[in-house]
Amino acid sequence: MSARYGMVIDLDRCTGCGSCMVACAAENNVPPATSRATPRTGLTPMLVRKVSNGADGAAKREVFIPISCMHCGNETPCVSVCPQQAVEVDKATGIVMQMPQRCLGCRYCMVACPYHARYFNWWDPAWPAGMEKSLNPGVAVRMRGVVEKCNLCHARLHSAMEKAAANRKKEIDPADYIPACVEACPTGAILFGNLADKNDGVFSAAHSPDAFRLLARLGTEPKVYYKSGQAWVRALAERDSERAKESEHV
Amino acid sequence: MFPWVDGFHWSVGHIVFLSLFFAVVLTILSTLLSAVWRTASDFRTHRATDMCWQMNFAELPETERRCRHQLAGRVLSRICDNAFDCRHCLKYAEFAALPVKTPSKNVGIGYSNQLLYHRGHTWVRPESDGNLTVGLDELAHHLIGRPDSVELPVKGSEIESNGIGWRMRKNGHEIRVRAPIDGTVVSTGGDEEGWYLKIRPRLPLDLRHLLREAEVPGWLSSELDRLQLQLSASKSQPCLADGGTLMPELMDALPAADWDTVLEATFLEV
Amino acid sequence: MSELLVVDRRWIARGAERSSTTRFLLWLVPWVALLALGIYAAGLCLYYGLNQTNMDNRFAFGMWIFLDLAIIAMGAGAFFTGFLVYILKQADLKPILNSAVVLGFICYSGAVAVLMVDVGQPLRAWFTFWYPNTHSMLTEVTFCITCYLFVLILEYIPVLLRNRQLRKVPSFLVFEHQLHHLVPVLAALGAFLSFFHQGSLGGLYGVLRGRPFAFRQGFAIWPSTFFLFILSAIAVGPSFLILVTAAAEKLTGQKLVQPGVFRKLGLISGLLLGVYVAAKAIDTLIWLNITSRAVGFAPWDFYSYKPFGSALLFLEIVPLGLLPAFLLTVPLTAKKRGWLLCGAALACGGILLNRFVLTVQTLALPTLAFDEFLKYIPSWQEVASFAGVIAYGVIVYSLSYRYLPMFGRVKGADTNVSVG
Amino acid sequence: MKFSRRDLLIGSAGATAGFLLTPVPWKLLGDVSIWTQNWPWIPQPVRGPVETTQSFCTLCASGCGIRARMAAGYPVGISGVRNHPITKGALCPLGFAAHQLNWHPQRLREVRHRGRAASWAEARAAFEKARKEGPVAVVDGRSGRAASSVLEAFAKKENDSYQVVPSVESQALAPYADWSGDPVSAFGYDLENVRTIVSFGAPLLDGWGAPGRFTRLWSERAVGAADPQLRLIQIESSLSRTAGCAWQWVPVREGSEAQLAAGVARVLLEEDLVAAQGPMPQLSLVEVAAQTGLTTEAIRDLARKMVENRPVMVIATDGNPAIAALNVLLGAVGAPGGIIKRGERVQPQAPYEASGGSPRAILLDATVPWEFTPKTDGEVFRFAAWDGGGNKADWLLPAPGFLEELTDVPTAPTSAVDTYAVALNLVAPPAEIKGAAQFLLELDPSLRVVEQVIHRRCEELFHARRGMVYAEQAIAITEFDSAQKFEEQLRKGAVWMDSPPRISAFRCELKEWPAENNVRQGTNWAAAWAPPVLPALATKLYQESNLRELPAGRQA
Repeated sequence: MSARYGMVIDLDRCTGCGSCMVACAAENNVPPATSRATPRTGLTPMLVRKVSNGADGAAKREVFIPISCMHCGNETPCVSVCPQQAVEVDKATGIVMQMPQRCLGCRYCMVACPYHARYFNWWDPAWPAGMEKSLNPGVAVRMRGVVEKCNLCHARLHSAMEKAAANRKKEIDPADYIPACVEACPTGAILFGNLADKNDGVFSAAHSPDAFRLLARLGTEPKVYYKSGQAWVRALAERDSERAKESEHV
Repeated sequence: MFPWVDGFHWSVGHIVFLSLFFAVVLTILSTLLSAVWRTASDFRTHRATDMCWQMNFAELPETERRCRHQLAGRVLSRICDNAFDCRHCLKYAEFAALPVKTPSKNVGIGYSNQLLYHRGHTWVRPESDGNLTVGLDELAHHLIGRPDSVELPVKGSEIESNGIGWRMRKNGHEIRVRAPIDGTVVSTGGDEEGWYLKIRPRLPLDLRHLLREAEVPGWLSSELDRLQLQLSASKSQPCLADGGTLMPELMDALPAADWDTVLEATFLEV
Repeated sequence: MSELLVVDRRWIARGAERSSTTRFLLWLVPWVALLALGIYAAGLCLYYGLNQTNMDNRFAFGMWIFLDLAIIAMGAGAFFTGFLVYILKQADLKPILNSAVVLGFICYSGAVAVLMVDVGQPLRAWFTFWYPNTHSMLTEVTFCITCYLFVLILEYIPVLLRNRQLRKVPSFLVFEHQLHHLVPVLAALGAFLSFFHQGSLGGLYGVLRGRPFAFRQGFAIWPSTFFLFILSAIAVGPSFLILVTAAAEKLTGQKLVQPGVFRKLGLISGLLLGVYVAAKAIDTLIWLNITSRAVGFAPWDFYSYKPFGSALLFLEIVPLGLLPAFLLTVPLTAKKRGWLLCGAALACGGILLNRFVLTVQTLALPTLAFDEFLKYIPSWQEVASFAGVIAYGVIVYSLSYRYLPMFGRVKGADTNVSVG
Repeated sequence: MKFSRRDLLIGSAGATAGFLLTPVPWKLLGDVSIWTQNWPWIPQPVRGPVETTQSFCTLCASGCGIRARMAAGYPVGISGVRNHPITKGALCPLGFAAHQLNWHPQRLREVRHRGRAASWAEARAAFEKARKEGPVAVVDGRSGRAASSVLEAFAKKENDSYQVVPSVESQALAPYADWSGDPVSAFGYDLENVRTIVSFGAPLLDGWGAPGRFTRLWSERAVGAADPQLRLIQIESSLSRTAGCAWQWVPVREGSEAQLAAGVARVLLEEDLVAAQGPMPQLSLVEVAAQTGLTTEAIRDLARKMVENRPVMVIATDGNPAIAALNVLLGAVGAPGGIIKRGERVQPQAPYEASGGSPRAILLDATVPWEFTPKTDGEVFRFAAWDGGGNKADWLLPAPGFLEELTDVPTAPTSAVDTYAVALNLVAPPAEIKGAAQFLLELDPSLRVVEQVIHRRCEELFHARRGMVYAEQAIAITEFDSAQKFEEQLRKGAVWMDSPPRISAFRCELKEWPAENNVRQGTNWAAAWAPPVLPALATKLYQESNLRELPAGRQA
């Protein structure tokens, strides 16, 4: 099996409800915030960011951009920087894996990530008394002082592979492996699949003219694509694309 | 880290990196171990005492390293570069032939022309049986007076010149007296006896390095000058009683003086 | 108390002029208090976790990393002076070697101590050795700094064993002697290790493909910052040595080294600084016009946020780069102690600014088109922990100065006993 | 033999070297690493087999289908059910973490009387005493449930009041009930057949109705085309989530929605864009323009766009008659793609007013929104699973939490068709927990228990032989052999859905244009969230990100 799992997120379909964020946290046993946590110290492996076009009044537009780990496929910035191989790219799936039990908590990978998709456990994970009974048995809780991020619900992939193995199949059934955020999206804005498979829905979606990737020019080949019919949203892909266009007009 | 540890890769970069690391670690370790090893072997081959003396000598202030020939007035100014061991001095014969210029004067402390003096304020007296008697000189005796305790080497033990001859304690200060000659201890005396050690010298006997005759008053007077300076620098009490005679039992008389420094300078410690 | 006075005097080299015990203790009191505060703050960070700091997911590296980088650059004087003395045989710098070693030891041990607080799981620090990722600049840094710290300890031991009381133990003295013989090996090793870790500290940010402000092209596996950091560290190391020694001279009221040593260090520092500034300017031009342009970032993406404007770049290159290089090399100014010290201070300031820009500005600047410019102000725990390290440095330096032969032959300057 | 310093040094160096050669330090090193990975104070999930059960979320009236992953008797994960005919696998963000709610620190686990711990016996005695003094009122937050029938039966038996707090969505349907004489509960929005929706501030994409219903429709029909199949025109003063996603956003001045409705009605009538002839609003177009902050041309344009792509329906955020009147004008009442009347296979209970004066005690069911405060002189008995704090209720009675109670799930307020489902008590509640129906059954054992009511209803549905059952596949009800089998299927998480209703035209008479009252601003996602607390993981949305604000009066 040699897959390249990735997502195509249709931003026109995202209403910013936040279901993906909560479903992700519940699936992956991400602890709720302590009282002092802020948006900058929170744990949101899937984070929906609200972006405005900067206009006022009737011309104002907003878009919600769900951001998780982009699972960069080339020169993955976080992999090469980790001093102790706590991050690696799974060759079979293309998933960038974070191993919290190996992590030293140096946060170099967070500095390296241009998408800010990595999160540090600033606090001991804590739930109200008894709530640990509601934790997902498939995922271990991370301790304070380590970095975590989206690993494309690896526990789900694992159980899908176990199921396939039990049925003596080499390949997993795609229906058995759907990350929590994809499953949770009420508008079906997140398309998930194998980007290496030309017959997979994500392949054609990723190659549609409206598709783009964030900071693709960095050359890290992120495997999360975005899609929008609105030009101003597509322009959010790169920092200077709007300016570049302005200068073209001049 | 090692091939059997998770995360080891047989890639060029990994191997080169780890090889360099292990090379560095080995270099550090072998540097440390070789220093330890050399130290141990220095002790084994009895070089250690001499090395210590050489190093301490190098740290002595220039005024304390003056050549015996300067003290005797044979030369104007010369700093010893043989750690006071004239047996190794190539110029000894040349300078010793020069005439003494310093007039013999009363230095204010007794000394004997029959005794040979070591710069660590011990004297050596050759005995008729071929042994050598070692004692403290008058200046040291004046300083210390009666020691609180004396720790002498056991009979039969070897002592080396410039090594530790014996130890004394006085008013809480430990005094390590440098041995003036190499040899075997045949009997031990003490303060009451007026001598401390009787030594069977290592042969061939060579006492060339010890001060004698005209060198002694020059040396003693410079030592007295140093003493006066050191003692008067710290405390304003007089230490030389009327007209340059040293007071007896100085350590008891001037308990507040910086005796550590005085004793170190007197007994050639650093 | 009188007992203490006696003990204190007993440990000071004979003939060395040192301040009275009381004065020395009074001098130590504020630093010990600061050190205690630092240990308390660091203890908070270790016990409660890094939530005690004001770092966050976006500002994952904060003041600690900036100052670590800075003091390690300042500590470069240790390896560089050793290199000059033992490998390039510049014997006239020997009198300052011990103090360079002590300074290097302080800088490196302090930096390692801060790093241990800075990581989330200090107990796993050895994982880096056990599962090393040899592609990571941080691995290189960790390996080299740890090894170099051991080298510094070995270089520090002979200085330590030459203390008035310790040298009375014959085995210590002989060991010191033997170790001292091997110091050239250590100096060569130190130069090798320092070369790589000063460089990889630069590489730390230079390899960050995801941070166009820091990312640089380079040679082989090393980005240009790798080489710039080596150059800047050896340029600033001697300057820092000058500053610290001058400060020690001022505080003790003693002449510790010959003016020639300062001149020579200043000249080396100034020349290297000149080369560094030239290289830095070329690197900046290549980076702004080619490297960052290629990935869609224009200069105004980096320099249009207050207070990190282009003035900072100018400040780093001209007043804190070219100017000290001139002050330290041109005989007219280098001869005058005041100008020399001024040049050294400016040089240190320039490198501080460089490390600040690379660590803090990199993280403050947005990468995604919809990122905002970030602010970060360290918490008191961060500041106190670091102040503790400074206090630790001052205390170790003061104790070393008082009890160890830091500046060549202390006895040589001793003129207490006049020639009779 | 004397120990010299040298011996000590050599000895300690040797000991260190020797120690390093033993396995002890390396074993310790390994143990430390394992220890740091499993610190005892870090909670870890209980490992064990996981079973998946299907049920329904009962935290709001939408009754979304959920798949609960259960381990050791507790839900450990919630996801949507794709086969649910209405919600189609969608849940609101809070639903995904609803299984944490039972462990919320504010969970009520004991009877509380004015802030002090009390017992059920005391509560019962107090309620009975009040009931002897005069009539009591039973307030239901969601009528139509089996438990509601218990509440209603209890109230009717001794001439007590039975009141219903309508949901936000049903309040918007109240004018049609006034005008037609049919009960509010009978109305629904035929979203599935509409082609233009004009929303006057209703947060259609942000918690309005069942999360899966409109968002799915919008996603399938409205997104990605310049001229979509379904046009959403959002009239709202600020750029809300819905406005941002709308085909067209009309930014009006805050509170002037009703005036805009009048303006639009004037244009529709003046330009003969609709079949209706009147009544004509009083406001002139210029006045409307002045009040709404729009140009007259923009209002004309809006009116024209509304009828461009029919059928069109107007959805208000509250029961403002001026906005509801637009639907009458547009012919969107009792027509496909408009406000329609459902079949009402399961009759919701109608409010019933006691005649004996003001109630001596008020019993609030746990479904009553936390914000609802009755005006009364008597004691208030509030059933609640969570204590939101700051409540005026005299008695707080611990009610079953999430998935702790057997209940049926009747048709959601906005639904166009009738549905029926049964949510099982999958989780064992804490010892002291009791539902309102159970409480009343203890007072009056002659009432029919909830389980019997559900059983009776299943039989009725089975015998009506209408609609489909949506389990793994959709099965026509006619394919079931018996009512028992049908009920079993429902208890496994299937949902019954009525056949699409024949659109029965009902008449709404408008004699004159209603007064333009101020419109309440669009409620947000959490307004429909009846519990007073939020799941712990909601912090992701309002504290650990800038995505949302913490809703007023709620705590996580």
